[in-house]
Amino acid sequence: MTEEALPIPVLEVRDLVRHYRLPRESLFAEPGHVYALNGVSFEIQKGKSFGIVGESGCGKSTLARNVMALENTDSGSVKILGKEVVGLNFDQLRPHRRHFQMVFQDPYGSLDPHHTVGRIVAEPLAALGSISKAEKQRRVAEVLQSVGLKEHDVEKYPHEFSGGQRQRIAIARALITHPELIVADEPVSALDVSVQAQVLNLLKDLQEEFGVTYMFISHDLAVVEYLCDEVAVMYLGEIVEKGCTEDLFRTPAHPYTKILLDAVPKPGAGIRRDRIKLKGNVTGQTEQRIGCAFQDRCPMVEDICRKAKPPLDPVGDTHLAACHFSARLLEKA
Amino acid sequence: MVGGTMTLFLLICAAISLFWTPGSAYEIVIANRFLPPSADHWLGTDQFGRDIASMLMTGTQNSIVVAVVAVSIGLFIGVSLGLLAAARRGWTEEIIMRLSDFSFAFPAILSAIMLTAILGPGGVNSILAIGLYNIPVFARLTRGSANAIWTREYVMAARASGKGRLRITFEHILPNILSIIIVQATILFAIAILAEAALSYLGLGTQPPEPSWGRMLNEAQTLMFLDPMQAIYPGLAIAIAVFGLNLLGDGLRDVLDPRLSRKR
Amino acid sequence: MSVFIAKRVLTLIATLIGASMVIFLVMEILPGDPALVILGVDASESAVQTLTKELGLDRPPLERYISWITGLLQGELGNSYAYKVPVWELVQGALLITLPLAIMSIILSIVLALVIGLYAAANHNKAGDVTLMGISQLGISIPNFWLAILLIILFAIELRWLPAGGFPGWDEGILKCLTALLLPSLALATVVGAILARITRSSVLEVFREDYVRTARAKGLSQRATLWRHVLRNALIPVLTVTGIQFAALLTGTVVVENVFHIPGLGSLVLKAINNRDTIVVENVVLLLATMVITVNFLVDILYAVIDPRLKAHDI
Amino acid sequence: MTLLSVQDLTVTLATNDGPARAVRDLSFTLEKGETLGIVGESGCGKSMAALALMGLLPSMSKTTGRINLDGKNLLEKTETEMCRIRGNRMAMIFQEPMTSLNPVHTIGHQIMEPLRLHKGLSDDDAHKETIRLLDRVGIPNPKARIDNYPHQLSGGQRQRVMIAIALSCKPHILIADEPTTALDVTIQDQILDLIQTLVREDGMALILISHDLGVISENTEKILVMYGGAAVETGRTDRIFEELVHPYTQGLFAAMPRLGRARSKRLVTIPGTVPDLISLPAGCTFTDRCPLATDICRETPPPVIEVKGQHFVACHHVEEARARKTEELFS
Repeated sequence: MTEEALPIPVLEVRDLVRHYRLPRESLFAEPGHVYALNGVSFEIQKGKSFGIVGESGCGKSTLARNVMALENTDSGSVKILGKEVVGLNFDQLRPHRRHFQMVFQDPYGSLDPHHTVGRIVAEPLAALGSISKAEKQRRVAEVLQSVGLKEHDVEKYPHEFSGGQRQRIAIARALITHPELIVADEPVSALDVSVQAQVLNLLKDLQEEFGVTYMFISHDLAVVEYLCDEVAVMYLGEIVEKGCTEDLFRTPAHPYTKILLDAVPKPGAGIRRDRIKLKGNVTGQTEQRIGCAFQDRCPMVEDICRKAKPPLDPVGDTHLAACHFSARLLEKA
Repeated sequence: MVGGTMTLFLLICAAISLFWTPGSAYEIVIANRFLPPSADHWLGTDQFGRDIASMLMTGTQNSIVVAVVAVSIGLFIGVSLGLLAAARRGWTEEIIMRLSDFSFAFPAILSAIMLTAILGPGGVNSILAIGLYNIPVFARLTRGSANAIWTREYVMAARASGKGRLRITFEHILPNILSIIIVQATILFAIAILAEAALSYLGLGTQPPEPSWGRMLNEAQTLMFLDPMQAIYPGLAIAIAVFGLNLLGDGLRDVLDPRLSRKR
Repeated sequence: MSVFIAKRVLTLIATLIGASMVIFLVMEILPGDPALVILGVDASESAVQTLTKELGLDRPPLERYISWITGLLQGELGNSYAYKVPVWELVQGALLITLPLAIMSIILSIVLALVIGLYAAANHNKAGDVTLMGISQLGISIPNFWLAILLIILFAIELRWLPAGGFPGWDEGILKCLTALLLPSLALATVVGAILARITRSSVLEVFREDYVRTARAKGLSQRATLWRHVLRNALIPVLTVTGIQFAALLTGTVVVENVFHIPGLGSLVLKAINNRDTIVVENVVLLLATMVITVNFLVDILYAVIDPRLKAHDI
Repeated sequence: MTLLSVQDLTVTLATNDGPARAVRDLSFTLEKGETLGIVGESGCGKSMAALALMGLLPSMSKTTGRINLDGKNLLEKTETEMCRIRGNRMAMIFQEPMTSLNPVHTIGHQIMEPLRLHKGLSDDDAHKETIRLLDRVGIPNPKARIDNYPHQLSGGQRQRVMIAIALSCKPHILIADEPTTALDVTIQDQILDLIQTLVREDGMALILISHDLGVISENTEKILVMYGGAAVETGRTDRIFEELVHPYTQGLFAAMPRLGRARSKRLVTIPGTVPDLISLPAGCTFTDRCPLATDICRETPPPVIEVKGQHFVACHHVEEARARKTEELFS
């Protein structure tokens, strides 16, 4: 078996940890921490879409920023195309940045209002070093066309576009270096349904055309199901379930996933049915607990959950879940 | 609009006075003291027979020079410090902000008093004092607005593109806070004119025989019972200048406000 | 909360120490030998040296700084070089005039600001609002010492209602003194009040756009009740900030305006001291003024915590 | 008598670029205890319509038509009379729980306010009632929580407090404008459940406004679909989801990613963007994006046609829209 035979994953994340220090609340208390990421591991193969779902405060945006090397990581490793990015400084990273780009949530806040579309879209080319003006123009025109914008839009300013068009500009910016990986943090959640569909379809088309890999972060399960090949569910800075989309959505092996799926309102389903209700709010981002992260809100909680932390173990071919009772859940399904 | 016109008028007055004034602002002709307004002396003469209109016009130069230099000192040093604080964060920011906090305890006139106590009264010292006072004002404003821009997603996007802090500061931060700084500069320009007038009035600023609005008021005050009108003109000149600049600042704010321009 | 107060107190102390050091250093670079000033230019070399020793000016700077500060804490400010009387006596008399003047002015400007600002905000874009804002724009533009002169011309020279200047001294009765301080404080309060009125108005209008104001209206509160119960307290926060900043301006304003009215306050004292090269008086008065500014800003910070319960250590 | 009857409600906002017709000729009725959902995308006028009902529109707007509450037109009432109705007969919950509570007052103070105002309760009684209300909306340990400030509560808890404020005077109508849009899906579930329970217990009528067809579908008996300031389709919820008729409703439904739907199937997209309210076409507002549009759509406002028992559609081409439904109108 030779090295080349094994495909290198586009993104490989191992045991990523990120804790933020809180300011002191009182003179006499130790400063607290926000435990945003507590050892997250996954990998994404070329040309696939990997979805990360979870509620606010589960650490999904922190994960995106750490993968993009936009803030310091406490420990763990992030390999992009096999190259470790944790620990590199900004200058060392710069040439490598062409391989991974990002699309942000807010189509209004992510484009500098004082720059023209041409300048915004060409921005990541800075990582490539010097290229000729003609080459720059050619690539901008090309990428604008592929996201469905017109060539003469380069002279316009962001405020002349609608939210959906702005998100196309943001996608064009991410595409211009022909990256292998695009990290998209809630790219459609600020858009109206009719426009959201346009952008989702565009993302799908671009993947087919360029073979780009997505790490797609969303709180909307239906959107993730539509776009992604594989999904990881996050809760309090940990992945609690991971698997290919069909498995995970049809036969969830973690109670949290099941509750999330149940909580999504479905059009045309009639007046609401009875279902398992989640108790309490997302709490405890600032405390580290013994045992399962989900114990406070879990309807199935038992003594063992408070003592032992369930590992993220396989429950199927490619399906992993971190629950002591996964087998029980799968049986019921 | 009105503010712009008034400011322009002021500049023109200053420019003309470089070459020509209706009478002489310097020549002392005792025979001509306290002349009422006439064709020769538009606003009359003072107790030394100097032409008041000419003194006012020449005084414009003085006010503008002091204000321009003082604001520029504050602008360049303050904005650079503010940008630096926002870009570096951490202890750099802490030091710069503590220093600026601290210098707030010494407003322009207080520092001018100290400076003149050391170096003696004079125009240069008042410029220095006002300029020093402007530095923390600009530093704070710049740092606050720059910090807000640094949290924007487009800055995050620029960082994801591999741009360094210096480049982001000049390509993204500065253009986006420029309008706020311009507006503030206009207002501080007005404040500088006021401060210069106050210092000259106290005898700490521009020294005779150079005409200055503040000192004209000082001299007029002793003659309040004799010729109250003399106390009116220079004050009016200051008020018009400051009023015009304030209006200009408000107007610029409306034109440059990103919230408004975004809607268009 | 404890962290907040502790941090603020520490900042207060640090700022005060810093301010005193700056003043000391500046005075240290000052050319001119105090001993020479006291004795006059024709004093003999030995007399100057003796006096220098007597004044303790031959000691190293650090030692003199420390003795100045310890003296300050005990109310010992040394003797004026020019008048040969304890500085404290000079400062005390002046302070008893400047402080009431400053307090009167700030109260007057806050009252002025709230009345005008709230009225203008309540009648947003109506004739009253536009007129008041025009007037306040003018008020900001008028130099306070010119206004002082105009007030003298109007009330003292033309109408002869109020004295043109001077200060009778507190022994002459409080009423007389307050009358003497009325015009100066009016001159000071007009400018500061105009600035604060504009801030009040814009801040109230801003808060009126907040979601929780809509909630209050949805509860059935009238426009007026909403203004008093929900808008005012939130709108006061920026007004407070500007009041803190404006206090410094107001205090320096008193230095100037005192000279217009020939009131023997700190402003007149410091100017005379500069002319006399009486550095020991200058440094103490400047420190006193700086301390007042710093203290007021400290109080403003503490007031924030009272008004805004969200304030926690990490908000600073 | 009908509790609330709205006829030809039109709201015109004065903007810098000219008058914007945010709501156009909106009519609907609401009986006691009934739940009505208003669904549409941003800028369709749903929030403006709700604010018009409460009489809380910004001052530079003009409202015409009739809003009859118990047969009395609210548009003819004075501001003082409206103050007595708001928070008392009609209450409202807003989208942003983070900013809808006053940060400088305790939550107890804010809940007590309408109780004192409308019910004239004494401080003591209001305090007791507030604790009861907090308990009812599911805030744990209400006796301690009553003195909390909004920033000490999570988003879901703040929305519960908002509900307590709205319910304090037992209103006849509760208007909830996107009450869960800012919340996580599990919290949304809890809050919607709470609203349902309370509305049922008190026999209140509910107007639920949302952009989410799922939320509307699960929580209402009647639906009003809005587009470009006008109602395009109204009727009983089950009827409408049985047969979506208006091209816009069809498109909206098909554009929405739904759980469990075949992944290989592409989402249907509605071309173009929502119309500019300042320069609306004279006829149907959906003309520019509609695959069925003809000249008549641009010129003439569409007639309101009853498709089947109380299911109304405003469209010139109802039959065609129904016929082409099976063959995917937008593909």
